[in-house]
Amino acid sequence: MAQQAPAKEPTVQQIAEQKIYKQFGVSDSEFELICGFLGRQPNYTEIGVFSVMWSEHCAYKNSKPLLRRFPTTGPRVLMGPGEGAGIVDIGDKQAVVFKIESHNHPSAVEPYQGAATGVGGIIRDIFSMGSRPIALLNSLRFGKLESDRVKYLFEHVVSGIAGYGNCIGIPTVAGEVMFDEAYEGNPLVNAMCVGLIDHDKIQRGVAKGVGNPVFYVGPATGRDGIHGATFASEDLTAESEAKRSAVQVGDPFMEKLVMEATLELIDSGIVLGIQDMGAAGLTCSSAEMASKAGNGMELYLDEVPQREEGMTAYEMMLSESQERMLFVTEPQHEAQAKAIFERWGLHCAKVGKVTDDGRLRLFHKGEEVADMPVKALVDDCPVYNKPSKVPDYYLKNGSIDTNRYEQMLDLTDSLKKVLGSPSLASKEWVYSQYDYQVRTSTAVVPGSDAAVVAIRGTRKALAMTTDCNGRYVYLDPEVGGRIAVAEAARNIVCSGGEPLAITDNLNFGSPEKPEVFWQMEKSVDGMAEACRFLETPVIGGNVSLYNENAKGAIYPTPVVGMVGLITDIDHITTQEFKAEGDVIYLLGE
Amino acid sequence: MKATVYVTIKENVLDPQGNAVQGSLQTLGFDEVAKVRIGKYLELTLDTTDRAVAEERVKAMCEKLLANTVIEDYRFELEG
Amino acid sequence: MKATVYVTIKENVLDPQGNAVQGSLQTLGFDEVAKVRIGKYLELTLDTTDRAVAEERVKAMCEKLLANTVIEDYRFELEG
Amino acid sequence: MKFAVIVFPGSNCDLDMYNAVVDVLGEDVDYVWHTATDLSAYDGILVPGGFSYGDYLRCGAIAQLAPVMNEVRKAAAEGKFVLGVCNGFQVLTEGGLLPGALIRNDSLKFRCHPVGLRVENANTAFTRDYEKGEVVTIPIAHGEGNYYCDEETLASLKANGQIVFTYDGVNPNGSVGNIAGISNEAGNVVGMMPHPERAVSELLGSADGAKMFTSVLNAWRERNGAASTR
Ligand SMILES: Nc1ncnc2c1ncn2[C@@H]1O[C@H](COP(=O)(O)OP(=O)(O)O)[C@@H](O)[C@H]1O
Repeated sequence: MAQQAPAKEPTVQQIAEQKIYKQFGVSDSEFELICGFLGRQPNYTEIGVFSVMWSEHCAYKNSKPLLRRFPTTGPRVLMGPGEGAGIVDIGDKQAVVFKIESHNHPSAVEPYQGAATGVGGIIRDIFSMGSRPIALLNSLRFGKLESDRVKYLFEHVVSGIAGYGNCIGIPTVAGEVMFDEAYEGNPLVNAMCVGLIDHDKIQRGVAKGVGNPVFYVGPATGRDGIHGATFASEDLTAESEAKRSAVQVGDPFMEKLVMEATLELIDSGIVLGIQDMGAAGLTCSSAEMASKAGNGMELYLDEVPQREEGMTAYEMMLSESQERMLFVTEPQHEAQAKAIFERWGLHCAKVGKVTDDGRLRLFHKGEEVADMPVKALVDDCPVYNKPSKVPDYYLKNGSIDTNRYEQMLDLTDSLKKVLGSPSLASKEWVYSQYDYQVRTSTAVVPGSDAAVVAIRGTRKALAMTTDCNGRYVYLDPEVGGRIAVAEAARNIVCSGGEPLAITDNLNFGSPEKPEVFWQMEKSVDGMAEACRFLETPVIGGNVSLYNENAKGAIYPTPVVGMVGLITDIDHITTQEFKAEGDVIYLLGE
Repeated sequence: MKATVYVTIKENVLDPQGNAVQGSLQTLGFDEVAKVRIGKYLELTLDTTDRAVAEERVKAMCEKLLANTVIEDYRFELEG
Repeated sequence: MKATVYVTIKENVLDPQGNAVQGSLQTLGFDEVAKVRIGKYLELTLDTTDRAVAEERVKAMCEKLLANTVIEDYRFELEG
Repeated sequence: MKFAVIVFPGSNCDLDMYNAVVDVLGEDVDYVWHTATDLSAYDGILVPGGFSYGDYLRCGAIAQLAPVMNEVRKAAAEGKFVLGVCNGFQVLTEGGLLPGALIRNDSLKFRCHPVGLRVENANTAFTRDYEKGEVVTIPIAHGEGNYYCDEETLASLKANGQIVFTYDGVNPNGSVGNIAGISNEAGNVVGMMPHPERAVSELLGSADGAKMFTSVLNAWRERNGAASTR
């Protein structure tokens, strides 16, 4: 065991004594647990790996108890939450794969790249299942469209989404944009991808077969986006600090190549397991793949393609360089796999091996630099039941007599005001920057209720939408949660589709605040109830917490992404009035 | 007065464009090209004669608009 | 050896990006900016030591790929 | 008639172009890789849209250096029918098969929406099934579709009838003379920014692009003495 850390990294003793782990977001009790699992104190690489595996993003330690409240099964569900994306049967041995994911914090720092890499990440989740991505959606929230900063964020987020989706050639067909003070300084950028797959092509992220080689494909690893939690030790120079925070830059061209090659590889039938490198890249993908197979994994970090010189094990494991994948195949298929990638101009490197010892072991420069139990990394992160408290504003609002307000008489003026508000005005400025027609299957383009994408070779089509009104959820999380699901379902139904299932993105403030946790709880309850009622299970999703600005938390914003099945393209309906003299009905109360 | 501004991508930030161009040059047989980084080059014509003022103003332009300092570095020259 | 290549848009070709930047600078209060032209700035790291050869090779790279002479001019400097 | 759809790394309308040939004409069509060195089997060559090589440096700049482009040049010189759409148009101008260049849209934004196109020349192999002056609806989807050429070139384009399509109504990108598509002098090579392959059925919002495909089939049949379908 190499206890000798490279010059600038804190030693095992320093990490423990100076409680350096706290800067990684690891609590004292969690550190104790980690020491217990290891049977010793962790070194710098190990604490880095644990901290990301035990982060909210990977372990859902604050939200797991809530996510369990969602219905996740149904007669059509082929794969629920847990893999890269959920899968729903649509008949004829075909299935639809979809998931939503947030990139809120990166977009607040660098809106173009933040949004672009958000799109890139969710696309990888879809094609790593073996599925062909056919559509993109998004859900955006910004502060009031008045300050220069908000305008800058809005403009650059939209062009980042456009830049990535247009280049890779997946149509961006729907979405929503709202502006409200509550999101000032903390924009929400949620991206959703929908894919199509044949049942027999479905892949999982598993490291199957002891002794099998593990391959890395995609561009070289750099020091991009290492560790959101900034590390401020005296041992680090300002220069190395600057390196650490290097922003991830997306390369949609590269992703297009990786996508085509990956789908071809999967088609060839030689893949045993495959996963994309998302947040905490190599760490998360290797540990999760090993865990799902009940195996272990060894990684030889010298073999990892590197973009920068002198990268440490810690940096390689935590890098969030984009457009990378990890896969396992049998040794005799190595040449075939390499040939596929070479045809696409991509390098594929053998970086590890599946083992039977249930451990993740890392080797670098001739030494073992980390040795951790996979199960501890993936399954043993403590789960917290945070305290919850009804917020004062909610109690106060409850006593307001809404009948007290005068009736609105000047309807014309009110209507003008409503129509003129940026949140309700036409979003053409946004969607005309998206290529919503590439792949020539978009039957209903942006501008109607839900987008509709036809499935070539069949009469079927898929309707899709993203919806959430954060203000409703703020005023009453439970009702607001129900409304979010119901609105999505209405959009699907109005387009001629039968709602199939949802993916959700829970965007909230800090769960440490009991009032925020209460909002989470209640809105999940509301969504779960609506999902049960509408028979649209939750097949996947994402949680983004700590969305706060100087004034406090954002509105609770559990975005719903829903997909519906249109059994015959003749059933497609669109929003606009069709002909003079047609009768208009109002449904509902 | 004329200001020439150079905006380059920070050393550790990925430059996909530079990589693609390098790859293409190599395919064309320009094997000696070990690395390509692509930046922007801006020529500004300024209605000023005061160099010190211009210096300060151009710096402000770079910070505010011309460079994205999260991922880019800049430098500039004044002339005339 | 290092080559620095400057690719600029020809004088008579419209530069929409330059115009937009000028407009934005004016909106930001930089009224002294009379004109903006935007070009590219490429840094090539070359595994060569022979200056004369490099000169010729970089010229070829520019003609073949780095500049489109229908709309752009180029020049370059060698260093090291 | 046999078609080739050229595929560069980063092409993404190759599928759309392929499907359009199948759906509109039902003729033979193959994807042909950028490294191919023989196009002799093909009568029509379609250079599709997308972001070849990420559109890095300049749109089409890297793609035009691909080995297959020598074959496309050869085929064009032999009088075979060549159509470049969007990125394909950019590749053809960068590669010198068509005059001029495509620069950033004047709005500096990517624009995706249907446009009205006026058929200026209904005599090319790709437009013979349209009427001259006819206005059709075909979508655009591009960030750099602003056609530029110098005055001299523009004058010769006009004189030779090489302007094939112009934008009817608002010009979406600032192109010289509202140009949306041009041909070479011989009329067998056409490049255009709008996407006819995205307008081949009512399900997609317009079928006005289908005639581009029937035109070239008819031109080929006429040249080869087969009966025209028109
Ligand atoms: N960020 C976005 N990306 C793509 N399409 C969008 C986006 N925002 C809005 N749209 C599209 O604009 C249309 C109107 O959106 P919106 O005003 O939210 O109406 P609604 O929620 O009633 O459908 C919809 O078709 C929607 O898909």
